[in-house]
Amino acid sequence: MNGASAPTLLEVEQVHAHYGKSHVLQGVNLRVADGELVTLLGRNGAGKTTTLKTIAGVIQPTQGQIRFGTEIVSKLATHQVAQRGVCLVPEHRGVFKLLTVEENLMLGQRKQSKWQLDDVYQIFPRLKERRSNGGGQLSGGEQQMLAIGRALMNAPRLLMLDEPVEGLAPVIVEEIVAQLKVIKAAGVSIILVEQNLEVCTQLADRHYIVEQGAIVYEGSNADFLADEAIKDRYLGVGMA
Amino acid sequence: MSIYLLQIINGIGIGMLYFLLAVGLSIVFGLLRFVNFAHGTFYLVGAYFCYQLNRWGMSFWLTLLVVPLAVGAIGWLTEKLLLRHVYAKAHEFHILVTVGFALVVQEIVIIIWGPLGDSVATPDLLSGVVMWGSFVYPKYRLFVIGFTAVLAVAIWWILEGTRLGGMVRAGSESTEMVSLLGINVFGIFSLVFGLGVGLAALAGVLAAPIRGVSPFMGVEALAVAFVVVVVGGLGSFSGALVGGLLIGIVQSLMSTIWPEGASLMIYIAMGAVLLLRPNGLLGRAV
Amino acid sequence: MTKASVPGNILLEAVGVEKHYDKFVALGGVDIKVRANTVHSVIGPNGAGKTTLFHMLTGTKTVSGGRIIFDGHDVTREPDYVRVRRGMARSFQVTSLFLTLPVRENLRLAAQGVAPAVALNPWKPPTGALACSETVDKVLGTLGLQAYADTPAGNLSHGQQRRLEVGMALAAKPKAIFLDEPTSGMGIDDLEDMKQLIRSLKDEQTVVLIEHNMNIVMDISDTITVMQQGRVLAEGLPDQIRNDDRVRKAYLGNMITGGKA
Amino acid sequence: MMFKHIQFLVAAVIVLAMPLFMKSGSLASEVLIFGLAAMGCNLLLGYTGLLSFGQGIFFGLGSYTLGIVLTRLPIPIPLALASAVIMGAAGAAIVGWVAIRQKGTYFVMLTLAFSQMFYFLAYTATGLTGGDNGLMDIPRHSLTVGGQTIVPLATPWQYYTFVAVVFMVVYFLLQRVCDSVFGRTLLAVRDNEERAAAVGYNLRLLKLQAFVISGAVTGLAGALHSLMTGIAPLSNVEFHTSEMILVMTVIGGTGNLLASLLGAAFYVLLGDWLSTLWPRWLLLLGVVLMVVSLGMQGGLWGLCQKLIQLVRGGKSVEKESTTDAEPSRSGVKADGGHA
Amino acid sequence: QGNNAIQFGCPVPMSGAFAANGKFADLGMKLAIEQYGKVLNRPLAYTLLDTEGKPATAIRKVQDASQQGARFFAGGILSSEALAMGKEAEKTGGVFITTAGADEITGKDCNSATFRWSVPTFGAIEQTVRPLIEANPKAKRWYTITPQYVFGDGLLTAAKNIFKEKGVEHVGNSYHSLTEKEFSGYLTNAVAAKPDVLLILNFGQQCSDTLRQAVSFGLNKNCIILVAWASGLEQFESLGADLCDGLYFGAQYWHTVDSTLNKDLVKRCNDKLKYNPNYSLAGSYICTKLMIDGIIKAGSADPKAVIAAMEGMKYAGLTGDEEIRKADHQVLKNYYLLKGKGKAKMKNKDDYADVVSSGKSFLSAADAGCKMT
Ligand SMILES: Nc1ncnc2c1ncn2[C@@H]1O[C@H](COP(=O)(O)OP(=O)(O)OP(=O)(O)O)[C@@H](O)[C@H]1O
Ligand SMILES: Nc1ncnc2c1ncn2[C@@H]1O[C@H](COP(=O)(O)OP(=O)(O)OP(=O)(O)O)[C@@H](O)[C@H]1O
Ligand SMILES: CC(C)C[C@H](N)C(=O)O
Ligand SMILES: [Mg+2]
Ligand SMILES: [Mg+2]
Repeated sequence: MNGASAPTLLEVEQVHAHYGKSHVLQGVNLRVADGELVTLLGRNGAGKTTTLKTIAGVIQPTQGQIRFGTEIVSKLATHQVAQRGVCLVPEHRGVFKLLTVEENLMLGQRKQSKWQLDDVYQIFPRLKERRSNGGGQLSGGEQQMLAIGRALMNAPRLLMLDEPVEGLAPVIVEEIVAQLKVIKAAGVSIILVEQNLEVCTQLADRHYIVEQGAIVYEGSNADFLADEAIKDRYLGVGMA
Repeated sequence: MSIYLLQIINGIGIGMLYFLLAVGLSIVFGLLRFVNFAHGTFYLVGAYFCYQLNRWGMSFWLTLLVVPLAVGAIGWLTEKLLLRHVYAKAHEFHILVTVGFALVVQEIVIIIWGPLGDSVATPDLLSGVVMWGSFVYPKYRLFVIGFTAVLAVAIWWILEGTRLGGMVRAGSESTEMVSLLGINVFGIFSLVFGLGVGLAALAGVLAAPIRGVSPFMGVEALAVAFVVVVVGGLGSFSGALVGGLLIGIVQSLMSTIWPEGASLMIYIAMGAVLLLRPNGLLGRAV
Repeated sequence: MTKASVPGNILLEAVGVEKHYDKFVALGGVDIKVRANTVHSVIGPNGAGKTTLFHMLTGTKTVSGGRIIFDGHDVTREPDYVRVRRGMARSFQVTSLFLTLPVRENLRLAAQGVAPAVALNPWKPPTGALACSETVDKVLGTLGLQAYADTPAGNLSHGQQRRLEVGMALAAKPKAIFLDEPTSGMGIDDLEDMKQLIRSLKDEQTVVLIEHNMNIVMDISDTITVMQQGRVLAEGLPDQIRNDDRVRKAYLGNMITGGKA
Repeated sequence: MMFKHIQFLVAAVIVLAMPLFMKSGSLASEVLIFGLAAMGCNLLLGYTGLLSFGQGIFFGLGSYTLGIVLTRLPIPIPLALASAVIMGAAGAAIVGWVAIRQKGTYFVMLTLAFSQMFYFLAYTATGLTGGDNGLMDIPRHSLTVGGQTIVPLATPWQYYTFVAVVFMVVYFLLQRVCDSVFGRTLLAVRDNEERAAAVGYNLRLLKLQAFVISGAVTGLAGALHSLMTGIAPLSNVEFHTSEMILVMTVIGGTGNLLASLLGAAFYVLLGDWLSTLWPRWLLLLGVVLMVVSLGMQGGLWGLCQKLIQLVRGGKSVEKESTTDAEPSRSGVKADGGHA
Repeated sequence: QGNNAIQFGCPVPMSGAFAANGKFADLGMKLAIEQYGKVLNRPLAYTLLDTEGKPATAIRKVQDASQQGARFFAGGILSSEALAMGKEAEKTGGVFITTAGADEITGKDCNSATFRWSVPTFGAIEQTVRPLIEANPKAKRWYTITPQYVFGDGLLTAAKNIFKEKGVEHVGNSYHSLTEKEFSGYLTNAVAAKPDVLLILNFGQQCSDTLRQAVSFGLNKNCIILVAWASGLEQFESLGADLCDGLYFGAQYWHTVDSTLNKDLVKRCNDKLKYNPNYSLAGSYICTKLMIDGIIKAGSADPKAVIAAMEGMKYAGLTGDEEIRKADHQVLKNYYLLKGKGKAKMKNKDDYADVVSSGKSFLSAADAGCKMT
């Protein structure tokens, strides 16, 4: 399916963002259609995370606007944005150390979500085993699973994953990729920030490349795969 | 009946009041990770509200309900308008702002009601004492024990039985992540803060007929509350209960065994507990 | 890689190491021998106990059982800061830096850690020898963070922080360096550099590596230990591991995601 | 480092200026004395991240030691001060040794418990401390060499001069400590204990040494105060003293010594002035405290920095980021506070 | 008031637990200063110094004030601060007069610059415990509650001596710290000791707390309660008439005392402030007045001369004839034993108690241990 045809879910227009004085986002433009999966690629420090945070309302854009569905969300508080179905899994995973695995999950729980506790435990049996562990006592990978599972229970319309398979064992990566496909099939739009190109190219409809806080490339999965030059220039995968 | 037994019973009486005083602090303290040096202030305000309403002829029983609600509301506002803005800062700023707030309120109380304390009449129903043999004990203090016991159960349910508890614990780690889950953290903080100080106010109301009111009761209460919370364990409800009772009983027994050292003993006990059980008797690691 | 065939002497040996968290057994008796000047990788499914094993080996947490011998000393009961003096250094899987301090200062502190006594000197400022400039600059170079030398670590991007994390271990110029998923969160372009870097390390140091990135692990490891459920599942040369069915089932899968995974 | 020298000059200027603007030498002395105490507190709070409610203990120990020594032995003042310094340090060693087993809020509470404990100890040990009356009749003989008065201490301003000299010396020494390897390592401990231990530091030792130094300075301050008032009162070990010292430190701004002098001056002078305006002056003080904690990142010092920035385009600020507690601290730290 | 004004200082706790006493003390001095306005045709001026109840602060403020020319200080509610300031006054060559309790002030720590208007603990006990024992020969068992500091110990020792002399049994004593608020423990002890009389030796807020809790323990029903040193009218106000019904209180001053000066003060006070003077106010008033009279008598504002003039001064005081004893600067005056009455029997809003008895009893300066230098 090609997102281009479907109605637009998210529209980011000329968004700028600062950390104190440092001007990190310098006019980002991107759009995500219903049920579409786009990736955000780029070197370390390019501004991927910042972009996601700005969309989620964690960082207030200093310029430009963000439209989600029909409304402007760029002025809303984080939790209001989230309630509208924008769901961010941060790169540091944001697992609550003081809460048990199950408490962590239940915190994200929403009735209207397609994924409830049992569904998540099905996806990640490991979590079920550690259900009464403190979040702080999970292995790195377990934390990642927990974060994703929690996001699913939060009834996402737009799921934003910041390096979701970072630090996961290959088998788990495959598992997650498979799950993302299912999630996507369920009609959830996804923005994926990921260093792992195979994963990206397997899932994505379109790719954006961020460089110094601006979008420098946009292309369909097919074009991207074809275009070695791009990968070289911005991602330096040439030698890999 | 042996004097020690009497003192233990009396200690329980004191302890339950300490518990009520401290549990609010413990919630706010342990869950919001917020060092609230103004907690005693709400106890103070509670007592004075009760005093004023009684003078206006409101029955003590009614104040028992009205005052906590009123003060809770004030706390709710305070959190919204004042404290919220220092959460992001380091602990020392929490202390600074709450110490300042406590001073302001205390002085306002003095301006309104004067620096002198006053008495609050015990409700007739509870005035007088009960006697079993040599054991004499004020009816009112017995009532306090019973009342707080019932209350304890209610509070426990709110904290453990509802989703609220979990949310706030999470919020105390990372407000950002909680709001990313679509929960309005700050709304919850205000709520819990209101609840916490409401309980302090209730303690104030209950204490008024025993100790009367005085502008400086807040400061004294704070010291006790801290000890209780720390002995029991930050953020631990049952800790506040155990801590309260322990301190109450120690204090009461000491006043027979070694009066000169009664106060000293409390803090020695506290130090000892912290050394043996670093997180307090029932505290989870923070 | 030819080094792999030349068996160096044993630098680190763990015997029957156990770790219990209350009832939960995170490590159920792990034996591992690490030879000097080799890259020894530890892989395994999430939650297998790799990081916990690191905690045990570097003394971040205390063992529930077993013995650890490093460089001829029994270090089982020694706290982490003592083991650092014996020549251990580690990077954390979950980034752990001095966030308000500049990158340079982070590295200087790491370098200074091997002689912690000087840290108690309340008189000499950290200038001259104490600035450890050459070490710091060298590491800054290898990490490509010169541009950020004076930026507080907290203001780095995740990937930049990951690199600094590794740098913290390098700065100590240790005998044995423990890297817990050094490449997690690193850009593809950095992966190759990191790979070269780690490989180059083993000329002077011994590297113990936790990594999920198979193309790194398989390329540069001399020995690979596969863990599962807090025990050693298999140990051997990369090729042996790659073709070990149990390992495939437990961990590698069919590697459709190839590259980074 | 240039910036440090400027700070030192500023301090010197303040010390020299006070006699010109102030009527009371005692008040001026008190400013410097609490300046010292605040610096001691700052070493713990701003550099090591230890929020200590026990400073009053060391302050009190200082006063009592000086009091006991001077009322019982015919020894010169410098010796008495030295003994106070030692006792302050010793007390800090004990308190520290126990307290640093704890982290975060529990550490705070433990120090608080200690300060209460010492209060009641002092209160109960009447023979040594004079109980509630405190130790009285502490003499303040001028410093003489062979009958020759070299440093007169009779009048308040003479005493101020003495205090001023002591202050500048201690300030210099402390600054040196903060810029030393030790001081820099403390900053690391403040930031991330796990990592500090992992790169090889013995946190206990570092924290303990910080405590001892802080205790010594605070003890000295306490001694100087008793020398000024001629008594070592119980109120010096009160919890309130600890609180006051802490508040001064925070108002001034953590992570910088000059800030502590500012904080102390601000608090002492403000308090003194307000108390003449209105019996309910504590209300005003409370308001100020709230404003400071709401308005000023990093207290008065933070304010000054902003001004400096305005004046010379933030040049200095880069340097400061090493010593300044604030930048992006709350923003990035995962534990504690609210990200 | 130009710089030729005669400067007075009123160092009292305006904040902290004794703020109430400070507040009234301030008004007391104000009254006196305004009453005279000018002496030796120099205007009188005074500054209020908030000691926060802390000796060190007290001293520093006294030092500040003296550096600005103040020489005459009346204040110091608490023993500790009073003692400290007395010594400071001597050092800085000023005059200090107080109403605080500790015996040392005119005892072993007496000095040439310090005067004390209030009756020391010895007299306070003599004028309360003794008459009560005589009035109730059957009351043989006494229990005491004592604050742990010189003031309390002074009272306790004096009381014990009378117990011994009168052969009454001291069935127990509870010491408590100055920060204590919870007295139920001590009262439980008291109850268990089955006393005929409960003698309360603490002061101010603590005393009120003790009383409230004692009454709630029903002690007022089955035994006599005596407060040796009450803080007077303000204490009755903060306790309420009904609670005080039938309890005994010792007092330095009572507004109904029948003396010309007191009548005059009560009138001034009511004109100016619309209420009756209480202990703190009256105390501060008379202390200030004594110094002013001293200045007039000496015809000079030189402290040395004023002290000389005050020494041995005999005058018609608030409690009738009073005298400043030269030997130890202690004012010899009456002490009062009051008995509280219920709301029903009160004739006016301040008629909380009747004066049962009154009189002067003092140790000789020598016995008090004062060696003036
Ligand atoms: N403090 C703790 N208390 C209880 N269980 C813990 C604690 N720390 C870790 N665990 C458990 O021990 C097991 C091993 O954790 P460890 O972090 O070593 O896994 P890992 O091999 O590093 O996994 P990953 O590759 O995902 O990092 C996990 O199941 C984890 O839940
Ligand atoms: N809290 C912060 N304060 C100041 N600058 C920051 C902060 N966080 C990130 N930056 C800067 O903003 C730029 C973009 O950071 P961002 O985290 O968005 O990069 P990224 O694309 O996510 O990189 P990575 O792939 O390493 O996660 C980086 O140069 C970083 O130094
Ligand atoms: C005013 C005095 C009678 C009592 C007071 N507490 C004192 O210390 O002296
Ligand atoms: Mg990122
Ligand atoms: Mg791991």
